[in-house]
Amino acid sequence: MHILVCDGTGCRSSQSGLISEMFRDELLRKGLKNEVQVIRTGCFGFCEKGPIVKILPDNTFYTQVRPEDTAEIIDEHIIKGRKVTRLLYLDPDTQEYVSDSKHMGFYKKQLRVALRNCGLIDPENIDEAIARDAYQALGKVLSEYTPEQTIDIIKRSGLRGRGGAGFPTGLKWEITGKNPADRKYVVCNADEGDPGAFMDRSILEGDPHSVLEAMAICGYCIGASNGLIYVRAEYPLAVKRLKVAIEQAHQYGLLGEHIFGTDFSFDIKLRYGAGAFVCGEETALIHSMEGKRGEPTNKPPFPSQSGYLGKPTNVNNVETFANVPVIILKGAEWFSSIGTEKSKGTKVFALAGKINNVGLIEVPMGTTLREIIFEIGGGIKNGKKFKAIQTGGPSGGCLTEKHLDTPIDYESLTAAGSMMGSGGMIVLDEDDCMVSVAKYYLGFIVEESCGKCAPCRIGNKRLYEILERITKGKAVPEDLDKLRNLCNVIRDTALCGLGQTSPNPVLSTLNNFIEEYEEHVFEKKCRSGQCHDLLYYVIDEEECTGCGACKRVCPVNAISGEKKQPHIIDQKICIKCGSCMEKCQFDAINLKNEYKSTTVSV
Amino acid sequence: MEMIKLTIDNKKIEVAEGTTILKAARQFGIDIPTLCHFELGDMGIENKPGGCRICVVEIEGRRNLAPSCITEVQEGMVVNTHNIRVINARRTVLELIISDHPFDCLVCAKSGQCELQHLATQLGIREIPYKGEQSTYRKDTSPSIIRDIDKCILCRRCEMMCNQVQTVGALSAINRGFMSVVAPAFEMNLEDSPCTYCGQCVSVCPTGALTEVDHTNDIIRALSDPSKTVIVQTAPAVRAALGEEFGMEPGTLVTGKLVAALRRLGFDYVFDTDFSADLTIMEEGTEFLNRIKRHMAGDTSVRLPILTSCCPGWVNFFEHNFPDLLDVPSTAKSPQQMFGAIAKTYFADKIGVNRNDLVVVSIMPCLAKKYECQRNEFKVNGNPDVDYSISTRELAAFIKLANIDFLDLPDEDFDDPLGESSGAGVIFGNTGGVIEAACRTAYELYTGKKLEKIEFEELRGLEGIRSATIDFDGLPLNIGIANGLGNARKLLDEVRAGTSNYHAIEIMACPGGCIGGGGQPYHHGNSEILRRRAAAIYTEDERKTIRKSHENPSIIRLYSEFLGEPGSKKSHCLLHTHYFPKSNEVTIHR
Amino acid sequence: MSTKTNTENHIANECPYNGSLPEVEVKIKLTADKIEKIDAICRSFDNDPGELINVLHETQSEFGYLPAEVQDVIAQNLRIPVAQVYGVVSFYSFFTMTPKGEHPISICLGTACYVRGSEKILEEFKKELKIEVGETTPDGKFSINCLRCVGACGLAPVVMVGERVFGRVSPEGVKQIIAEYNN
Amino acid sequence: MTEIKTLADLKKKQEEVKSRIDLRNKAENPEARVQVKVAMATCGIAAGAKKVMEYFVEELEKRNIDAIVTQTGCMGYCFAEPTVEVILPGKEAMVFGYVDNVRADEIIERYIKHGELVDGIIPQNYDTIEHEER
Repeated sequence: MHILVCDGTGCRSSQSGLISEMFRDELLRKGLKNEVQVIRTGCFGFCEKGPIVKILPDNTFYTQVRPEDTAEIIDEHIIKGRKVTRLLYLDPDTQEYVSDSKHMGFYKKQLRVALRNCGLIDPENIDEAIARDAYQALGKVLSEYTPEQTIDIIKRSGLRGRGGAGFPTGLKWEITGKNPADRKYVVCNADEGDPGAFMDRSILEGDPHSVLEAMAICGYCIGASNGLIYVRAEYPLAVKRLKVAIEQAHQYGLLGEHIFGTDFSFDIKLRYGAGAFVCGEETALIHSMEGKRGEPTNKPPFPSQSGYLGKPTNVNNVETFANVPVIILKGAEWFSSIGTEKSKGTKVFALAGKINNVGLIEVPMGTTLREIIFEIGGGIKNGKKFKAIQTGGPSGGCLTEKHLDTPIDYESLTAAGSMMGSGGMIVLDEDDCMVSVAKYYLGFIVEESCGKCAPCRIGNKRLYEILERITKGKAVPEDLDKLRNLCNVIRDTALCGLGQTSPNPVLSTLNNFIEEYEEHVFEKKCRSGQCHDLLYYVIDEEECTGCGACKRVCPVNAISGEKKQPHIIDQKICIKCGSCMEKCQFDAINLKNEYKSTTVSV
Repeated sequence: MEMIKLTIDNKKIEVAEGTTILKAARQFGIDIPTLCHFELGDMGIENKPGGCRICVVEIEGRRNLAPSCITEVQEGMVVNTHNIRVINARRTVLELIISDHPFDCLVCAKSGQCELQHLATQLGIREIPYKGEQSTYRKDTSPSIIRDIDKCILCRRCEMMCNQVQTVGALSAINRGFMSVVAPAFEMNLEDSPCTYCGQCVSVCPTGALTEVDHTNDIIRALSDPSKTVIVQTAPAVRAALGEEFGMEPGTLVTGKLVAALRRLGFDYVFDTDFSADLTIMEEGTEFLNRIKRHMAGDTSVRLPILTSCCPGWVNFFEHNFPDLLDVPSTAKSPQQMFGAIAKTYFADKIGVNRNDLVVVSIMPCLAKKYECQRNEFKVNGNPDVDYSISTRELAAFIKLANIDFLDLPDEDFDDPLGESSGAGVIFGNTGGVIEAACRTAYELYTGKKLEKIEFEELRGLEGIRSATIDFDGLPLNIGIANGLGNARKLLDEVRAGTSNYHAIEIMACPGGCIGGGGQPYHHGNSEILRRRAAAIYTEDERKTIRKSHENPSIIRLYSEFLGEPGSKKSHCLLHTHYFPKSNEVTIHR
Repeated sequence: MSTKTNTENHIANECPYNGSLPEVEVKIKLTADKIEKIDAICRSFDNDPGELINVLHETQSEFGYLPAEVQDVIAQNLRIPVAQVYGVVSFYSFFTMTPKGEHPISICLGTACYVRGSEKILEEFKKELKIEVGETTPDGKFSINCLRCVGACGLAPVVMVGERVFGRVSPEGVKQIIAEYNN
Repeated sequence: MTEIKTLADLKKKQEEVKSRIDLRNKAENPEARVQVKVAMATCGIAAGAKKVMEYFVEELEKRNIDAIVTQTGCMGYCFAEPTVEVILPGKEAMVFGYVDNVRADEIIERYIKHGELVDGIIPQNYDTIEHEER
């Protein structure tokens, strides 16, 4: 028998270390040392209910175990074989105790559709992919369905673009299919540029064939025999695995001429990005593939009308494609049974930031942020307080406590002031300054703006400058109005989708954390202490001995005080050189994010 | 064509399918301001990157504002061009653009002609609420063009002109985001780039980012130096455009006033480049006939077609791009340089002035002429044949500076002996004019017959590439004409490939020829202005009594007194030149 | 002052171009084998201007960077203006015109790394090496640049030196990393 | 490799290769070998997965354990990279996190050889879609 004790950060901070020691002691005492092993495991992810203890082989999952419960578990469960019911998980819906974790809501929260083969097969071996049904959907489509029927399946499934905007995939295929041309293209957008997002890369690295197969299916539907994958050059491993996969698919005749003995031929070539976030925008991506500067152009015309080399082009992102083969094999109804009314299926997120279980997750649409953060993600790191979750990367926004029960789908995230984006999720805790976070994203946008349109090129620069003034304590009240007006105008007038959404990080923090902005502007205070310029050297009256060492070393004579009396620093004069703190032998001088007014009434 | 019904600013209108909102609005008298948008529609030149976002309008039911210059109308569309949301957005965008623009309007070469300035006035910008860092770059001065790209607003018109229209490829958008700007490769000097100085970038630049090098001050200095004799020549296209700068209707001929103004500015002699245009025809025409005759006699070493060489932008272009074809163009100098060479020899000797004390000024519709007159091969012991070349625009500013009431000036005549010209010299200003002038002379010299109809209508027009076959009394000659360097490239590629069946090709670097030159008054995208200038040139030709170069008495006298005959040794020394490969391509031996 | 007439002077001076033509400036300072390498890369993409970015990728991996001369040769092969090549090179952050250090240091500034303090790590590197982002130390040993997300968010903040990844880097650890490569 | 010309060909091929995956998933066969899968996506490699994989290959051979070591994509546990999944014949898959050579040695000696669990297990927290027939 095994006793697994969670040794994750969350559980450890609620004494899981002591719990495993007590188990060992108790087992020793009961003479069961050789029969029962105590194992410390990694985080179970269910930190909400920690500390977690799991008994194998019967898979009993105990929650919120306290050190004093260890004896009871051994006596009752290990020796007598009776489960300690009060420590089992109580299903909030059914009000029944659940002992096997597999039947618990939490573990059902993830469902891997797009990631179905990631971590399961050797991505460089096509046989393993075939063993997991790769290319069956393509075979089925080519031998049983017309393009129209296939498009109909995709349409009925409710699949929408996973790159962020959520355009219905089937409809896109249909439109591109209907535009007549001698040549058409299928493009896979694998230019995942969001800082802190790596969903697409994981699919390409873990299951490249799912994408290749889906592109061929798309090609069959729209009447294209050429596919292009635009992949970031910063993803060397994904590039390598794609090359291997394309090569192997060719050897099996699953790509190339007359696939499955039909008239359908399809080939896929790779094109590399070169470090430009804007190339995630489809018109910019197309220009980049043509060897040009990756600048977007106005839509219409849409790529479905005039895309790569002026030909109708269907652009979908990696995750969207990865869903397609499963939909064909399992049916539109199966897919549309997952998710919410308007957003079907699952979505992959890269969960990162101040969270215990950083990683790649895939959940059905409609899962709430709370479930993701506290159940799957295992809660906030180091037991800190949750402050916000940033979704959608630089185009998205920061959502707060009040949005935690929002079911995730395209519409509700947009309504809440953020967006689905490609799937980055960054969790922020109480130590994060929301103005600085907005500034971080604006810094990214300023660096990545292509420069073609004035609102994005200059407007975001000005936004950044205002945010910088705010974090440096140099802002004036009008700056807040300017921020808001600029955000609205940029959103209204920028040329491409990226420009139009670029003010979102500012707008969403302005809406949800206006008090932090106001503190910075009016009180020159950063509550999380992140803004260096808003930290102050303050003398602790209790600790100060009045030795005068600080006064002597201060280069601007900002320190005053009588001998043997607590000294005081005039913040209006202080240049924050730090010499006084270095000099003080009594640790009486500290950096603080606020200070008491130095005005003394005489 | 299908008609689309829509509503703009509560007006119900109907326009053809495919019309942009901007055009539809303008058709019905609604003015939507624009900035980056630029169109010479019928000449196939258009620039609508949709980048400045000034022309945004609200389309009901759409989330964002839409750029009216590229958004096509749709059935039932309801458009608001000036509601509060639009006005606020438009003003904010303009404030942003201005926040990254130097505030030196008082000393800017473009002041008063600046589209950004006009727009700021129009939208009532009174302060810049969004002050911040400005993007700054190195200022670059070439012989013809100054690039002060701190003033660049990234409308990309110059890039479009330089690449799509002229295929010169000297300029490209570079960098990214806030630091993006239009510049030559590696931000090198324009002088080191394949720039031809055609000046088309300058002629479309909405701000002072691209301007000509101004030589007015040098000329004022020369005029005020009593030891100098200062003479001036004016190119044909100047007289058809200068009036625009004084509020006259485009296409007004101001030859007489132009002469009078130059005289009042203090020039000692006012001459005409048309005179040396006639001279060019004599030399180039002779060379052409020679090549034809040798060709017909079976001489395979002779290169055909012959290419005209009077356009310095074009000369720079083929030196850069077709260094392998340097023996194809005529060796005749341009009229400006022929004038300079004759002025500083024949004329200087005539009036007994040392060439070093003779200052030759040219008034040109062109910026490449500034570079041309500085070329080493056009200097004798360091003294240039033409000292200064100023543009039509600079002359207008000069006249205003001198407080000359241009409109009130009497018509005056050019001085002798370098002021007399034929109608053939005048039409040099239009695309097709040089070759028409050449045909008038070559025909008569070749056939010995008198032309029945002087006008070769088949050689006229504004299309980029034209061709015609002229019957030289039983000898059909294939003539090609290109205006705009992109069109020239097409014909030159054929020559290079050996598939060209032309005997002679006229090439002008600027769209429309010299009337559309880089130094002409700004047309701000109105191609009607070009058409009127062209018509004015042909009118001037018609008014002339002498319309063939070889009949110009001053030309006849020049040959009899001085040069001998066309193509003589003296003519060659003074009036012909060589070309130099300026390949921007790799010249390493492989 | 000569007593000759202007005309005689002009003719005596002859036309300077009647002599030998001036040498055309050789702009390219690359050795023949390097040019051959670039030619081969361009050829492998059929000298297709649409393949410019792929050509630049291959060339950069060959030379480590894309100096002006190299871009000139590429422009010639693909028959496009070099300004256009430069326009593309200067647009994409992956392309560089300065050689990287022997040990190129890349600090991830992806969001996950950012919220876990990668800015401080960057500052520390800049302070220690006394260079700015995009620069190389005078001895050519180190260069600093930033990148966005290597996908090792679980190890944030992340620093890459060459191909090697250092995870969970602290400001104090910076000196150690540099020291490791400084011997 | 033979070309796959029809859907039937593909299904035949799948039957041939299926066992490899089945072994990995169910491992019903007591004769089946030990499977070690190392997550080799960028995050894993960044954390040293390559070395760990090499270590497993070499050590398992040295210690005469009949095992298959394969690479696989990201399992999603980026916080615990390098991660290794070990499937003993007839047992459920076990994922170990933070695997270095020391831990790998422990996994081989204690878990693979003797079936004893060792510290560092990561509970698998997702479901993968499976086809009805399986």
